[in-house]
Formats: sequence, C-alpha cells, structure tokens
Amino acid sequence: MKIEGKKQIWSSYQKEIANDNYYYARSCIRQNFFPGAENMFIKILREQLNKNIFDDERQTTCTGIGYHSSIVLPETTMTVIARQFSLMNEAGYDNFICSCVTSFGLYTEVIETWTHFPETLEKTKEYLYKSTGRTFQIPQNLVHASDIIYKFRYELLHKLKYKLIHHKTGKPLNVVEHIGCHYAKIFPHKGVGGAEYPHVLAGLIEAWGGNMVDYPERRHCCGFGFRQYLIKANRGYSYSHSLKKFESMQPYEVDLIITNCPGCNYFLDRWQYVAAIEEKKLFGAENKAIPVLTFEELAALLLGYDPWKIGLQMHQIPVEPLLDKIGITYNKKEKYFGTKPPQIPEILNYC
Amino acid sequence: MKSFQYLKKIDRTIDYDNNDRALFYYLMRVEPTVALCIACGACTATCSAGNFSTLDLHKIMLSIRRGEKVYIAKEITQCVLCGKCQLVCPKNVNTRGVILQIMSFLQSSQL
Amino acid sequence: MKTDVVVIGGGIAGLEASTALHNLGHHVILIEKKDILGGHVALWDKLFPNNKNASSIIHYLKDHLPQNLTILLSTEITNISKRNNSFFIETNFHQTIETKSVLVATGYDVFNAHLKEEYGYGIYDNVITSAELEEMFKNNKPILTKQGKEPSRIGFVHCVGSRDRKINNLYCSKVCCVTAVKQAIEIRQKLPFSETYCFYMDLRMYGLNFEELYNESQEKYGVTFIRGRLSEASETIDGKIIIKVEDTLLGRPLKMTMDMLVLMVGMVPSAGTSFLINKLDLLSNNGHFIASSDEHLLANYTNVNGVFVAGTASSPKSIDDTFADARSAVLAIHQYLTSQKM
Amino acid sequence: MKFDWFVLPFSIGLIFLVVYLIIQYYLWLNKLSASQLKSFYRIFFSKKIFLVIGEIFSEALLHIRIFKTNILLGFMHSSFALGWFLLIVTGAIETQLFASKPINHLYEPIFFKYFNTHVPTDKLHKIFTFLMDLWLLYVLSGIFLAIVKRFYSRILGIKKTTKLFWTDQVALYSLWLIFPLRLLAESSSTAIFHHGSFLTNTLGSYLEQHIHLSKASYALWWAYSVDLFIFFVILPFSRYMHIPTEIVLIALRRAGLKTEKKINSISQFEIHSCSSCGICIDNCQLQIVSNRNNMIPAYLFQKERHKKVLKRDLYDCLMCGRCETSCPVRINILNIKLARRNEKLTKRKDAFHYLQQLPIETKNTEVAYFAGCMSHLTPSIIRSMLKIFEKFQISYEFIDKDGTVCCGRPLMLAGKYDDAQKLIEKNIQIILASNANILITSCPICYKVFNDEYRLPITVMHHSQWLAQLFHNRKIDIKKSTTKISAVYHDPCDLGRGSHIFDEPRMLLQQFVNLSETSPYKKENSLCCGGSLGNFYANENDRVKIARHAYYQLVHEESCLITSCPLCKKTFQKVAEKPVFDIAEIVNQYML
Repeated sequence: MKIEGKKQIWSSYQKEIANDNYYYARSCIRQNFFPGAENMFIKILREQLNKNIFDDERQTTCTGIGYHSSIVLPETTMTVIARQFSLMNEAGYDNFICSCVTSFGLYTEVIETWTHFPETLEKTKEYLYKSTGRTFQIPQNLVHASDIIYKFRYELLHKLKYKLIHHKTGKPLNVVEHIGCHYAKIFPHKGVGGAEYPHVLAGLIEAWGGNMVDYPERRHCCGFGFRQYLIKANRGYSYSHSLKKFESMQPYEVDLIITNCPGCNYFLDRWQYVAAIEEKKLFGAENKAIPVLTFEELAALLLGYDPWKIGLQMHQIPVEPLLDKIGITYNKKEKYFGTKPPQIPEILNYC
Repeated sequence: MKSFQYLKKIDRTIDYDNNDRALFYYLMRVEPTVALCIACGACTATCSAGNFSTLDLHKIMLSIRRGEKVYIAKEITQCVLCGKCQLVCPKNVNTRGVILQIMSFLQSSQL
Repeated sequence: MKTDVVVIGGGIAGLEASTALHNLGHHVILIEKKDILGGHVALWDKLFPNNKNASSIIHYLKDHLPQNLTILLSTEITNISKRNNSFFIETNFHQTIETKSVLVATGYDVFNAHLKEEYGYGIYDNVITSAELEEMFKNNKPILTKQGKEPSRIGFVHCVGSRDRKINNLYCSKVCCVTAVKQAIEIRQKLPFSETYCFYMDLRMYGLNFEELYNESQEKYGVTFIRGRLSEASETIDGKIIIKVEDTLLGRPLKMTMDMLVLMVGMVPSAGTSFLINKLDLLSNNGHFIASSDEHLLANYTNVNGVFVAGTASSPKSIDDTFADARSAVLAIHQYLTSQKM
Repeated sequence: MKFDWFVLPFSIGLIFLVVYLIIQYYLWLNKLSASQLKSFYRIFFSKKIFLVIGEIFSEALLHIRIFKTNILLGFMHSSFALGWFLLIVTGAIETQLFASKPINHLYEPIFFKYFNTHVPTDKLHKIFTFLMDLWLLYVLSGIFLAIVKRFYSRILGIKKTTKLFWTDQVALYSLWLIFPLRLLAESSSTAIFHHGSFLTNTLGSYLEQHIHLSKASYALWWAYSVDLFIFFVILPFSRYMHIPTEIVLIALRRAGLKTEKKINSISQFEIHSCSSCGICIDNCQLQIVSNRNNMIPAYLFQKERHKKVLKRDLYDCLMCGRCETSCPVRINILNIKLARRNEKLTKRKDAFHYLQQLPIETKNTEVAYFAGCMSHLTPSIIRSMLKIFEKFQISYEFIDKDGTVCCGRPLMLAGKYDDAQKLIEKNIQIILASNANILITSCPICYKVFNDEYRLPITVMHHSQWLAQLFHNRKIDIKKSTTKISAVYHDPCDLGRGSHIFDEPRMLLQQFVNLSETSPYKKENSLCCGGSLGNFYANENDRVKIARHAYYQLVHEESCLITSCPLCKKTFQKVAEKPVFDIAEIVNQYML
C-alpha cells in the first residue's frame, strides 16, 4: 500500500465543513440502539469544542428507511425534508448536521434533485406550504456528524486522555473503519476522501494514534439494505454480507471497528454475535470478537468519559478487551447500573 | 441458523482461488482444443439436449476453466453426445472429445 | 529562421513525415521536446503481432533521416501564432521560426491510471500499467512483485481509460487488446509457471494476424480470457490484489487473487496536442484528439489552413496506421506547398 | 527304439502347447452360457460340420479371402498354413508307410530323415520323398515372400506391415527358422544316406563338398528341434495363437455365436484369432492421414492379448467398419470395440431426467418423419423431404420438428449403452404416438439404431429407400428438359456397410443423374467422410484430411458428389469443389 497515492486521492475529495452554529438532525434508530452516541456528540461539541449546536425536539424522521424500502414516495420525502430545513431556518441556523448516514445521503440526494430539476423544488415548496404553511431555505452547509469530528480531530487530539495505542506494548491498535454506503457512494464528492478510499474515519484513526486497516472487503456493504432487514426471512442476506467482511478482516487481527452509520454499527455488532453463536467463529485479535463503536463513542471514550455512561454496554460484542488494551479503567459491576445483566453466550463470555 | 429463523445465503461468487481446476489441466493435456473456446454460444444454440434441458456447453467450457466442478458434473449428464456442437463450433473445439473426457474424469474422481 | 514546414513531434509519424517531405524538396524543421527521437515506440520492446523488435523501426527511421535535416531536440514550443499565411513558432530557446505550414505529430500520452482510482494504481504495490510492463521487458528487468517474488498469477485489465463514460473517454484506443495478448504471452514465456488472465469487455482483434495471436495465446500459452469489467481491486495483507469481476458469460460474480495486476492504459491526447489545440484554435473530437476536416477524404487536414495532423494526435492508431497516416500527411502538405508556390 | 535326445525339446514344446490350448479353450468355453454351449456342441453333430471343415480348409489353410485381396499375399499365407499342413500330413503317412513299426512316436515324422536311413526304392516311397521336398519348397517360398514383405510390403499389396510385439517377434523368427533348419538338417542327412529327393539331395551334395557333415548334421537336427520348441512355447503368447484359435472360431461362428454387446469368451476367441496380418492397416483412413496406429485392429488386438488397451486406443476410431469388412478372419471388430467402450463409462442414474417432461402428442398419419439431429444443420434435406411429402400428398408427422430427442446411437458409440436406452424409450413413445405405418429418417445414423435397437412394429426406412420405393411405384416423374448432371454416389458408413443399403439409392439416382460407378471405393469398400461420431480424438485437421482424401478418391473432374447422410454432406462440403447433394435434394430438384 502506497500512502502517498491515497493522500493524493484524499486531497481531491475535500469538502467545506462549517465551523460553528449547527442544527443537529438526529437518527431514528441510533437514538434507540446507541443513545449514548448522539448525546456524546452534542456533549463533545459543547463541552470540548465550545460550539453552538441546536438539538431540536420538533424534528421528525427523514423517511429514509421508508424511502429506501419503496414505501414512501419521493415527493413525501422531499416535503418532510423541506420541513426539517424550515425548522432549521426558524431556529436561525444555516449549517445542517445529520447524525445518520442514510439521512445525509438522502438530504444530499434531495438537494441535488432540486438543483438539477428546479420544478421539483417548486412542487416541494408548494406541498410544504399547503400542508404546514411553512416556507424554507436550503442550508448553506450540509454535513454528516462524522465530518465535524474529522474537522476537529486535531483539536480533540490535544484533549484526549487516551490514544489508540496499546498501553502496555505501545503499539498502535488495528482499527477497521466502516463508512455507511450512503455517505459517499452516491455522491463521492460529498464525502471526505471520496468513495474508494474514504478518509473521514481513517483520518480520526490516524490522528488518534491507531493503525488504519485497509482490508480487501473494506468497501463492501454491511448488508443492512433496509428491505433485506425489514423482512425476517431475508436477514440471512444481510448476515452473509457482513460475514464476508469479517472473514476478509480476520487476518489483520483487528482490535476495533468504528463506523459512522447507524445500520452498519448495529449489524457489524449484531452479526458477529450471530456468527459466534451459530458458527462458533470469532474474527478479532486474540481470537475474540471485535468491539464495534461509533465514532462519537470512540471520541468520548478517548476523551475520558466513563464507558458505561457513554452507553458501551448497549453493544452485543463486549468492549472490555478494548478498554483493557487502551488502558481505561472501568467498574465491572456498574456495567448494567445494578440491573440484571443480560445472558451472554459462553463463547462471548470472556470478560 | 435455527435459533435465528433465517438462513445464511449461499455465495454465488466464483471463488477462483479455492476452486479445483484439475479438470482443466487434465483436459489441456488430453484435449487441448478445450482452450480455444470463446464462449460464442453456437454450441448451446444448436444443442439437441439443450432444447429440452438446461445443458449449456459454453457455460460448461467456462466452468472447466473456473474449476466449477459441481456445476459441470450436474449438467454434463444431460448431454446426448450427438455432436452437433462440433459441427457448428467456429474454433474447431473437439467438443465430443472434451465431453467424453469430462465424463471419464468425473467418473474417476467420483463426482 | 524561415522554413516551408515545421514538424512538431519526433515520434515515428514525425520522423517518417520529415524524411519524406525533405526528400520531396521542402525545407523541414523537426521539433522534439525530448532529447531523443522515436517517441513512444522507442520505449517499447517487442511489437505485436509478429514479435518484431520495436527498436528496429526506430533504427530504420533514423538511418533514413536526411543528413541536412534540421532537428531541434529538447525544444518546447512556448507560443505559436498565425499571421497572414505564415506561422510563427517561439521555442524555449527563444528562437522564432517562421513557417508556411505546420504538421502536428504530437502523438498521445498514456492514460493516467490514477483516475480509475478503484483499480488502486499508485496505491496498491502490485498494480502497474502496461507501459510500465513494456518498460520492464525493454530493459530486461526481472518481472517481480514489490515483495520481490516471481508473480504466479498476473491479470491484465483491458480498456483502462478507454470506452469509459465515467472518465469521459468514449473512444477505443485500438491497440490495447492485442497488446494485452502480446504481453500475456511474453509473461508466460518469461515465467513459464505463471498463470495469466485477461479481463475484457470485447476483444477487438481487428488486424492481420491478431486473431491468430489470440488463438495461440489460448491454445499454446493457456492465457485465460474472462469477459467482465473489473469493478474493484483491493489489497490483501500480503500485498496481493483481490479483484472482483463478473464473469458475464457465466452470469456470476468472480473473485480472484492476483500477484500482479497490469492495467492496459489507453491513449489520451498528449499535453502537446492539447496545447496546440488551444493555441491554434483547432477543432477537436469531443475535447480529445484533433479533428480532421473530413475523416474519410481529408484525414490530415485541420480547420486551420496550413496546419496538418499526422499520427495519434488525431486518433488512436497502431504503428502501421501511423505510418500510413504520416505518408498521407506528406502528400497533403506537398500539395499545399506546391499550390502556394504557384 | 528310434530315439535321440534331440527329440526332447520338440516333444516337450508340443506337449506344452497342446496342454496349454486345452486348458485355455476349456476355460473360455466354460464361461459361455448353457444355451451358447449347446448350440456350439450341436454343430458337431449336424450337417454344418461339413461347412465348418470346408471353411477351415478354405480360410485357415488356403486363405482364399486373402487371395482375393492380393494373390501374392494369399500365396504367402497359404504356403505357411497349407504347406506346413501338407508337410505334417504327408510326413505322417510317409512314416506310417515306410517306418518299421506300425505305431510311431509323435516325433518320428518330424525327424523322419534322421531316423529312417533307407534309400527309397519303390515308386510310392519315391513319390512321397518327392512330395515332402515339394511341400518344403512351397513353405520356403512363403518364407521368402514373408521376408520380402517385411522390407518391401508393397510388392504384396500392403502399404504398411504390422509392427510386432516382442513375443510376436520371437515367434516370427523361430517360425522363419524352422523350415530352413529342416531343409539343412534333412539335406545334411541326405548327403550321408542319399534318401532324399530333388531338393534335399541337391543341397545335400552341394553341402558335402564344402562342410564336414557328420557333426554338422547332428547339430542341425538339434537346432531344428530347439527351434520348434521355442515356437511352440511362445505360440500361445504371440499372434500365432490365431492358428489353433481360428479353427474354434470358425465352428463358433457357424454355430451362430459372435460378440454382441459385451465382451465374453467368444470375444476372446475372436481377439486371439487375429493374425495381425495387417490388411486392416491399409484400410484405416485415420491411419492414412494421421499415421496413428493404436486404434487399428491389428494393434488393438495385440494390446488386448497383452491387456494393455488404453482409452485412446478405443475411442480414437472412426467406427466406419472398413477394417471389419476387410478382415479375412471376419472378426466382429466394431462390436468388440463398442463393448470395450461400454466397459469404460458407467451408467448415470440422473441422466436425461428432462425427457419425462416432454409431451407426447398422439397423431394419425401415414408417415412419421424423423429428420435427426444432423439434418437440422442441413435444412435443405428436410425442406426437400417435406416438399416431396407435400407433392405426393402424403400425410406425415414431422416428429422432431422442434428439436430432436437424439436417437441414442451417439451415446452408444461413446460406450453409454444404458444411458441411450432412456432416449430410445422416449423416442419409441413419440414414434408410436404418431400412429404411422412407416418411419422415415434422413439420417443413416438414426436408421441403423432404429433397426438394431428399437424393435419397432412399423417399417423403418431411410429416405433413400422410401424415395426408391416411391419411384418404383411409378409415382415420380422426371423433368424431361433438363440435362442430367454427372455424379458419384457416396455410401454413408451406417447406411452402406452398417445397414447394407447399396442398391436402392443407386437405382434411384440412375434415373436422375449420370451416375459414375468407376471408383473402387463404393458399396462395401466405401470410404468414411471423416465426420464420424465414433471418434472422440480426431481433431478438425484429421477430419478435413480424411474428407479431402475420400473426396478425391471418389470424385473426378466434372462429377458432383451425392450422398444420403446429412453428416457426410456437411463434412464433404468443407472440402468439395462442387456442390454436395443429398439424394432427397436431387429428387426434389429434378422431379416434375
């Protein structure tokens, strides 16, 4: 692997990321799966970086799940998104942050559609006005939450309590990053580093001392695929996709996977759990499963927040081996805040 | 996947690295015209058995090179060896010879 | 300096045309930006389809160069303009040449394979271009991977930078298909225990004996041709390349590990060609090569009177085509100059 | 007692041979089924025994069939067989008549000149002595020809002579030596006792002048006996096993027994009856164009005898049957090859499951027309036949219009006899559902298998037969105005040699064209076009060479080629200078 070649590509895929005053659009499923992630994002921005970020309780879904499962019409989606923008305008913001990669892809897609087909913009304005009496302006800057962390990765570096380094051996940890498909595969120039060699999370890993693992199936989809997951009988399809990725990353002895997408994070975590039970396979370093964290959780962890307050117990793959490697001290007993711990299958019960 | 109530999907990908291409190397030795196939499909179009079945000689020819033995073993039984393919082949592949060799190879390798 | 004709580009088209124009009695100045003559052909080892040495062509051309022909090596044109019926060419040596006519023989550049970033050129250790492989052959370098091993499996990816809307190159570069066949055979000759694979969309074996070479590659050298466009390549932990294609003839995806991947890079207009298109307001084909006034009847004429074109500056061509084109350009210029004299 | 130690090698050799043969033949015959054995034994008590004896005389001794191939070759073979036979018989009688004891030892006639030292006095004895010399000369002339044949086989009408296995070579040289040694031994004794005739006496007196005879003579008798020993011992392991085996084979054949679908002991008798005479070599077209030998019966049976047959030896054969037709021993070569192929491939249970799904439509027609796979690649044949049907208002059902269920013969040729049965069953259903009285096919390959394997209750005809019948019934009129083209007819292997249809196509064609019949390669002796479905190894190059060779053997100057097989037509078309027609096309084109 020639790093100069990648740098050349990264340099041609840079985007404008606003510096302050953000309107934050949350993700539907992340709030449920890993509620700590979004909270930590807001916290990091406010506490560590002193940024102004507005968390709006009036916002709705972007319809992405319904849109990609072909049960919501594009016109509906556009109108819903227009309402979000209207809320942003009303709150007095111009910079829109999406927490969800699919939302980010969909917002981008809708804005591109409005640009290339102005009649759809007019229609949307009409629909929004008729249904809510609102008007809206397209945000000046639309980014994904991971872009913000990428932008401030060096600022955060100075505040980190820990680094992605094995605290005993001093060796960098092997970290896999997984970028949600809708982040850059639809519009490569809207993602940091493009679609082939995305840099948005790789940049975090490098800056924070880790060793970014570029494995053969790096670009492969996690298998979420919306409609594949919504129907139970199709879930094997999702599972087989993730399995392909795990098998491909196995030789690299990976310590951690980080993602920027709600679905990916959930499934890379979930499918390792299924593979461990069904096929007795573990894919990470030291023959353990690989902890899967969101980029916000990682940032918060390295900044020194308490792992259980970040919500790391919400992952099915145990994170303790990672904490041990980084050298983070944690209280085993407090993991479930005194509630009854879930049953952990024997193969994963190594901590 | 009993406990999760769904099945792992079978990968359609031709896993070239792990396929066994012994049949191809055997044929290259005993019937080198096998290498000349360009998968034009003339054989399949004229195939007597292919009229009524899934037999597709150009796919078999490609599968030989890819090492897809299971597919070949399944499909080759449908051939009636009539030889029309040989008459229409623009590259003069000795198709009947190839098929006979496949049959005897598979027979000896118990597939 | 004053002259009848300036030939820009010292490749095979420029050399052939300069010699012929000189022999017809015209005063010729040949300008070449590099310090050697021969262009791309001088960099090649063996030629398709008959395995002839490329150097023999350059030797022939050099041997037949007229002794009193003015050749300006290492000379780059900084400006060119037309006034009345003459062209004024300024060079990096601050010369100004006044000429009655110009023959553009600026040729092509090989496609910048970085642009097909999914193939990992410049990123993965063992992805090289066909031009680089040819250079290895030419310099008799051992064929080794970056890890210093003899590659046991080598893939050739056809149509890199050709016939690709994604990079806005719609045209076929004509020579890459048969070059891949030639290079695959050479690899098999040099590394008898290796396997070679060609990944193609169509195989365009248009020339005399090309099909024969293709047959030989299959029957004698066991080169495997897989119809499918490479969609992505990735690097394994030990520096090999995993490629993903669809075997379109079987209708199934295919995954394969390669020790070395050779990208059959096509032709794009050379920097010099683009420069002249701008400076002389020449028409071009979809922003690429110089457009002929009429591709059938006036192949060597351009929209600017007195500017002629020969060789790959106007479209991808093989060596044979280039020679034919250069000779026909000579006649066109000869006609132009004689009619001006009268 | 007349005895000398040198008789021992001969006697031991002979006893070994006889015991060996008895055991071997017993083992083989023992494996026959009861009914086969019964019909074999019955022949000895029927009039057929005279036919057997007659054939043994004409073929095992005289070799009349080889005489027909080439007179010198026939003479060579007969001189060995008949000459030696006469020597033995005459010698036995001579010993019986002129020896002192009424019952002789086995070896006495062989070494008569050594033990009997009386000078023949009476006329009868002189005649016998003369005859013995004459027969010896007869055999010696054969040996002379045999040696010539090894070096200049063309003189005996054979282009290539058989290359021998080492046991064959030992046997051959010991056989060649027997008679010169006998001559020398007898001559040397004659020189001492003067009891010989024109040959031995003359040579004897010549030898007397040059060599010290008394010691040499004894050594020569030893050499003679030892040589006989060598020959007898090596005989069962060499091609000369054919000498005794052919006699049994003739009886077996007269009893109606031959190799059919499987290799059995009759096949063993057939295989061991091959004398490797090499007549088949010249008749093999594949050999002519490719110089490959392994599939030729002379060599194949050599390998069979030593159990060294490879897949290639069996499958690299056109199965045209020219070797079988030319074989003087009448071995069922094709059946043996097919049966051996059948042993190579096993039956597949899952083969041709798709046949079940094919619908069978019941029809009510006069004629069922089965074009065959190959005819679909020569649509002009099908079109001609359909036009003829329509013109004569024959209600027909084109049963393989939308694709043919193969007749099964190609599979049988591959050695998949059992798999072919599935196709046959399906086709029988389809054919019978048409309710036709006649099944007409355009393909000789199908025709042969319809006849041999289908056992259909309706008439099966090749279209050439049917057209001939149609013409015979005066239904077809010929266009008067057109001038007749000149043409040569090519007999397809499966229609001619395979099914013995020679005359109908000729009879028919004579009405339509000027048929040239000058080529020797017609009827039984017809050449293969090279398209053969029997061969699995011949590449296109071989096939084109065969076709070209065959085409120019048949066609001269202005004639065009007419055949009655789609495969022959397609194969010849590749090399033909003038158009190649099918007989149906000719009829369609020139009928009124």
